[in-house]
Amino acid sequence: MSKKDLIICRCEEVTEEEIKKAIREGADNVDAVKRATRAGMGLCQSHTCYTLIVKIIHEMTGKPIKEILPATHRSPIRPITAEILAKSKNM
Amino acid sequence: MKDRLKSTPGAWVISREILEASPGYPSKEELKRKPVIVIECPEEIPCDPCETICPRGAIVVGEPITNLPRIDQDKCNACGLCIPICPGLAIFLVDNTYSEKEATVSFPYEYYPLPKEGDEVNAVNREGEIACKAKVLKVRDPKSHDHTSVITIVIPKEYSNQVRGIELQQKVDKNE
Amino acid sequence: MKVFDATDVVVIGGGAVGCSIAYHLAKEGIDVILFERGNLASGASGRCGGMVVQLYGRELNIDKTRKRLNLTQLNTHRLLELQDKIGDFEYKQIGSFDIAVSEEEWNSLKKLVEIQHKLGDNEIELLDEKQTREIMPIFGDRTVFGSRYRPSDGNLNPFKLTYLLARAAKKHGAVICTNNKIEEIIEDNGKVIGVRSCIGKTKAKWVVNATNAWASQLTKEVEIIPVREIAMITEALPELRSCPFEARFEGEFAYGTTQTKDGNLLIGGPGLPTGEPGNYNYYDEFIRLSETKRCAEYLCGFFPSLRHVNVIRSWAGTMAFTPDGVPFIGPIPNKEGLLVVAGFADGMADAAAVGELITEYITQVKFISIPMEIFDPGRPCPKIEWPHPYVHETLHEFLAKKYNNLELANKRINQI
Amino acid sequence: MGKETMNVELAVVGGGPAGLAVAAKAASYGVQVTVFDENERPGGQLFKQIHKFFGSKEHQAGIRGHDIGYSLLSQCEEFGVKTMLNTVVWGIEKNMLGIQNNGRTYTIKTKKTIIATGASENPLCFPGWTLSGVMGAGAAQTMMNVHRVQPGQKALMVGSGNVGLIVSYQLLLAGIKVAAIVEALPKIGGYMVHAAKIRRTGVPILTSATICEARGENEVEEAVIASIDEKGNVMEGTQRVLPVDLICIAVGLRPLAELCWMAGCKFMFLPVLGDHVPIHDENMRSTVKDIYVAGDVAGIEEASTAMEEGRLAGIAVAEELGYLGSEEADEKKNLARKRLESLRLGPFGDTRAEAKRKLTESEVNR
Amino acid sequence: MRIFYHPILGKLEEKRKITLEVDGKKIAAYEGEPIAAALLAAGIRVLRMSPKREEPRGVFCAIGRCTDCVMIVDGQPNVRTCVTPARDGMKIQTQKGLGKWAKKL
Repeated sequence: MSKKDLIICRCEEVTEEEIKKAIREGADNVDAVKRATRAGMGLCQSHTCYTLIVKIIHEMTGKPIKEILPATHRSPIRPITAEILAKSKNM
Repeated sequence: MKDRLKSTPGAWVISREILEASPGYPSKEELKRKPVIVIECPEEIPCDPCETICPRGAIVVGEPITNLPRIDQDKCNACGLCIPICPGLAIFLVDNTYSEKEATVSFPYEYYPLPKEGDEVNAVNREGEIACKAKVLKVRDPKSHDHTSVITIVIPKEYSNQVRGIELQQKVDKNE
Repeated sequence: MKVFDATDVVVIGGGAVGCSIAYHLAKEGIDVILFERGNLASGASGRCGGMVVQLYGRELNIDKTRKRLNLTQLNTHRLLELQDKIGDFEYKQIGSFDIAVSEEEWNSLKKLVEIQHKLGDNEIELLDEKQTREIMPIFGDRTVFGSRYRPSDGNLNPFKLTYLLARAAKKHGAVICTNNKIEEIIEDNGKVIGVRSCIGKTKAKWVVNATNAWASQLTKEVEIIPVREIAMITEALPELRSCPFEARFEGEFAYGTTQTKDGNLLIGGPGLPTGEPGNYNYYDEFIRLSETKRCAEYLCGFFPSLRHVNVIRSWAGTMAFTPDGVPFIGPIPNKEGLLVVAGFADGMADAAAVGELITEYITQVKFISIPMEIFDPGRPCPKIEWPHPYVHETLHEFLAKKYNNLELANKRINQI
Repeated sequence: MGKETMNVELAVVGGGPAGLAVAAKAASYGVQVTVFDENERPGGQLFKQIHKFFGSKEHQAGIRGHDIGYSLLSQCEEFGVKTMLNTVVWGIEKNMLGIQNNGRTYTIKTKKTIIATGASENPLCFPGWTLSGVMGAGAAQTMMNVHRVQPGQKALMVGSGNVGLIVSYQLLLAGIKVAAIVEALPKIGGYMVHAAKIRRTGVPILTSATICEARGENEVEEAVIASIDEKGNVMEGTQRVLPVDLICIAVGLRPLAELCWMAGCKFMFLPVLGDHVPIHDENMRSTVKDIYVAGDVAGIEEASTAMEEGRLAGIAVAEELGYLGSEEADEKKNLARKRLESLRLGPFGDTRAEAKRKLTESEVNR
Repeated sequence: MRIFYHPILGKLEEKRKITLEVDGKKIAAYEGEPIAAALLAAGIRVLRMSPKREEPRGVFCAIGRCTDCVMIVDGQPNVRTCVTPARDGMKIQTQKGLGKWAKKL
């Protein structure tokens, strides 16, 4: 397997190359990379790939790691079926 | 490919000199004279069960808890209670007075299966290399040890400073 | 001279509309810098269904149907062309529904379609229950009386549209500057001369305020009404026969089922502002637990067979409306050089066309494609249909009116 | 359970070492506590930790992690802590938690919430890392120590921090061969005593080395490793192929802080504690009213520190809720802090102690 | 392979044995253990094929966070097998891509 095909986002199968391309085009934070590539939009919601993306952004842009924040976390933080979510009252 | 993978030299272990200079390591004379507890604990880890368990107050960590354990060989009667309690499995008992040519080494062992008393086994050094043949003298595995057995093996005296265990009793693939 | 010192046109706002303007301008050889305070598509373009619905609403816009449609129909054509030029943004003309879920709604829908036909909107179709279910079988046994259907509507991937437009704009020489908030549009004697941001001043002959829900913050002359919007995304599903729709659910307004190429489905609706009386927040992007749940109820309610699918995230964003429901597109009176492009409840239905129109305006100082009076930001804007909702109580009334259910709106208000 | 809204005085999210310690402590003073945990049984990572703990008697040193887990559980039971298992906390909004349990969702209204969600493992990517058989060291640990299943037959461990070393040892205990441990740095990251016990079995530890690739048709069949230079680049000619069917990644942990982010807690970036860490004061209170943090979510440390932090938070919450006088609470809190301090002594703890100070002394706490 | 005897944890506790059907084949499992653990014990390590590149995937995090171990369980795709307890008679299928829903969507 060539390095070019290296997967970063396991859920959406986004490669390192695609992420680097997005960064070259100006995406300099996790959220921007996500919007540009779908990395982090899958089932796990960027849980696994987020640190890898941070590292790539840092290496390519020189932006300090501490300034590269994770994408926004929103409910539900685990996949839950619509039926179960809907099956509740008084919320 | 067939050559055995070797550890990067110096990667993991602090040299024997440092080990021997640490306060838990007995002097050469003490090693010769009587059964001694050997503590191979050269890093300042916050940990002191060896001190707590010693009924004679021979092992002292004190304050702060990161002090390296010191052992007072005069107080120590080599009862070996500290061997199974050490979370780092870093305490041994070496007896160079066992016989004229032989010494015993007692060490903690948690693998399955346990050797049986009387078994002929391979004794290994700190690097896992086979140092010499050994005979299993004792296997102690009381409940109080909480699954950390203390095994005593008999080895030729000249190896007593390097032997710290035995080859695993499970089948080992010799090809690698 | 440094890049950001001066340019012909400054576009403020990196959504689909702003990027489209930048692209169209740059393509004509005009110097353009686009400023976006966050990331591209981080406003409504990134928090929307990607629905390309040419005419929304039942009470609204009826009298303006044809004029409003001029723009969105142009957009529909342009999107197809654009997709060939800038790359695949997953635009599909798969039709859209306005669903009647009660007898009463069905009757009024019938009347509405009749009026629309009279007004010259010949494409709109009235479909009965059977026809509706045929096109969208996932309604299952859900009560559906019929629908209003527009075959040329559809959906697209709004992220891709925005990013591809930005990429194409850059290829033509535009400068895209993200994470840089414009603090002020600088004027001199009734003439706009540039903008100020934290990286300094940028001189420009033209400034285009394309910040949609945030437009009033920079340009006080226009009145933009932000409305919180909530939505939920499902796990990726195999391709379903579905198209964008709007419908009432227990009196509330819901929309969705835009299945992306990747298979995720989106469903949502408007949400209420958050915060305390006197200090309501219409831009709050935190989605409340009850709102996530509400979206799940929409999904289960409309598509019982989809109730077992996983919800993987939800969000809140901000849509924008103008007081009369028709977007502002054009120059601000007595502010030479300032254009406003804002008030899109559904920017995807306008983005491509608006980019072209603004470019025509800037290059030729007149609109040539379609009549634009209806979009004039300087038009008198009676606040009849859309009461000013900056005060929470009036938004409450507005929602009540929109949902035609005061009791329900009251209930929702009490939940805050 | 009939009602959809439940009132809980103290909600503890996460039933691991920190969460259970909070629960037992707070409940012992009379606080009504409910612990929510996603798993079928509580204890979190404690039940994976079958080695004897370091520390002192007060820290339950010399006792195996899973036994500490059992004793914490019985304390919780003794003090009437309610435990909701198989329960996902899927969202948080001020004093409300959205939970899912047994096919329904509920809203939990709380007076105080403790987020003790622990940590998750850092990924490491290399060609082939998505192959079946490449997994987190913690994942392998869960499979063998909790579920009693061998995750493979022959393993390569990537990373020589304590997790890498301990899991390597545990792989051996589970009858799995360990081909090697590779470490990118020139020295091992974990305790020497852990390395020593593995070395006694002959498992090679290769430093300044990395994994280049995992190969295999459907599952891992071999791993390519190589030496790296100071810049981290692979030195040509040093590649070696190891026949393994399991590659464990142990390159550190980071706080599993989604709920803290969602709740709006302020964070500080502290690499030594794993990543962005929710800022908390010396009572473990986050920057959001009524939300506390404890354990790895508040900075990656050991299970023993997690439990001490939990006890500290438990005392603080009991005091806040009026179950404990301030004088008594202060005394108990100081004792807990002392125990924490002692766990953070020495060359391995110094940097963590320093980072923790930065957190608690952060301006946003004032 | 199961670890029937563990030097620290002792003998494997006897739990209720159940049967799972995996891609049509029956395998033995213990009630309540995660599906992924049961499969691993039966030597099944490839749990799904990814949607885009159709590559094999297995257990990665084992704590329900990475969602890599999802399979079709009783007709429902995307079920996290590492945190879903095994129950007698469950029908489990290797998930190809987004998976096939048993129920008509």
